[in-house]
Amino acid sequence: MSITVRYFASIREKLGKEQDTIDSKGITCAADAWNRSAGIPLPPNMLVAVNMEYARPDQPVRDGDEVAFFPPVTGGTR
Amino acid sequence: MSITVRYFASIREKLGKEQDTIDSKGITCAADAWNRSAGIPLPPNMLVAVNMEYARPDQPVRDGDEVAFFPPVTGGTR
Amino acid sequence: MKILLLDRAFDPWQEITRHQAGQPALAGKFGATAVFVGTLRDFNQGDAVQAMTLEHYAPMTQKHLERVAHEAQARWPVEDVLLIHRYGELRPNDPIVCVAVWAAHRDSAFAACRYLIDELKTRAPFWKQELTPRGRRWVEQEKD
Amino acid sequence: MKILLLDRAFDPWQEITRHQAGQPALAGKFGATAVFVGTLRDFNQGDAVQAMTLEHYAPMTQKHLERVAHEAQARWPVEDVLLIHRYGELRPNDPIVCVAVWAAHRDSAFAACRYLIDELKTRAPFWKQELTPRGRRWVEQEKD
Repeated sequence: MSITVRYFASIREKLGKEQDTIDSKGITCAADAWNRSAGIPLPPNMLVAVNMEYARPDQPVRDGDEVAFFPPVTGGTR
Repeated sequence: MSITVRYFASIREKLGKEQDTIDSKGITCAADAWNRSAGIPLPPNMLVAVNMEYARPDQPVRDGDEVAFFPPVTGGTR
Repeated sequence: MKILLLDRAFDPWQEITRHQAGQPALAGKFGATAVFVGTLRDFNQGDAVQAMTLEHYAPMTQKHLERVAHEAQARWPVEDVLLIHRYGELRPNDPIVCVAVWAAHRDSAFAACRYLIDELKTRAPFWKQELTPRGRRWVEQEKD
Repeated sequence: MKILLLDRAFDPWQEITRHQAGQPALAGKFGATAVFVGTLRDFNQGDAVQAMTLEHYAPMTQKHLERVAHEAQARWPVEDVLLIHRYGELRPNDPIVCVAVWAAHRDSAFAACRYLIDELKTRAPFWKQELTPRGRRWVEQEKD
């Protein structure tokens, strides 16, 4: 009955953790998972993925899901 | 007192010559050089170069110039 | 189609050579190969860059790269696609990314290659941290 | 900038490797390399192609390639350009042409690469004669 929460890059450093496992009870959307795990308000530019797919903060999540939070991506090259 | 005339690809084969040297007397433009050297009317799609630069058939030419005639180019790749 | 995520330096031209050699059925069928290679520069936003760490979200990266490669093959008539992306510690002049597309004609090859690098750049979950004389910094916004 | 007109088969990836190795001042300065390679297919306009002869007007070709390379460098901020074009007798799967552009950013690299191959294709004085089971034929018009 748990949800995995992952953080990357600057938000991983800021929160001081890269992964968290939270109880799924009372968690209905990605933003709920953030609120329970991170303990600070969700920054407006934070990107969200649910099960490795981009999602909005209000995307429903359920037991067993993996929710990730990360800043804008900077892959590839400019 | 001469002009060099060069032919490439299918027109070279059709005329049976790749290079000709003609007297420059009476030759005022590229088309004159064609008429003296080729002996058939200038085909409408034939490209013309004077001294290695694309030119129109009415481009003036003079002693020492190199005039080339060739079909549409097919370099590079499609 | 091949996708490689590598934590070590790679030579894009050798990888392309190797990939092409491993696809004998391609020989004679493609008229156009378009390639893009992104390489780490030694300067960015006014500072010398001494090194870069590329962090990524591995399973999501793999999924994303597979999806965009399939999308490119659905949108354009291409014969083959090779995508290579580094992660981990990089030095200036190290290749970061390589996109190679084989197609019958050059319009498709260019269009698919451009699409793939743009998708990698704007959507793949990678984050750059540069080491400059002023310390480490996350590259959070890039100008094109 | 380098321009090569070759009457023998070449490996574009080796030529790019060699050119880049010969330009140590480039290292760390370019973030983007865009490459196009045109290769002889074994079929065209419904017929098998067994071989191709590429005739050209040598001094005009050289002049034209130098000019378009300079034009590309004037129009886009590019660091270096390599142009290679075969002539003479080619076999299917032989590379015909290679255009490589090194630039700080990918927009310039792609734009200059595309410009160069389009100029080579539409203006450089080359003519193709294909050998098919039905004999030799001049390729006088090509569909893109």
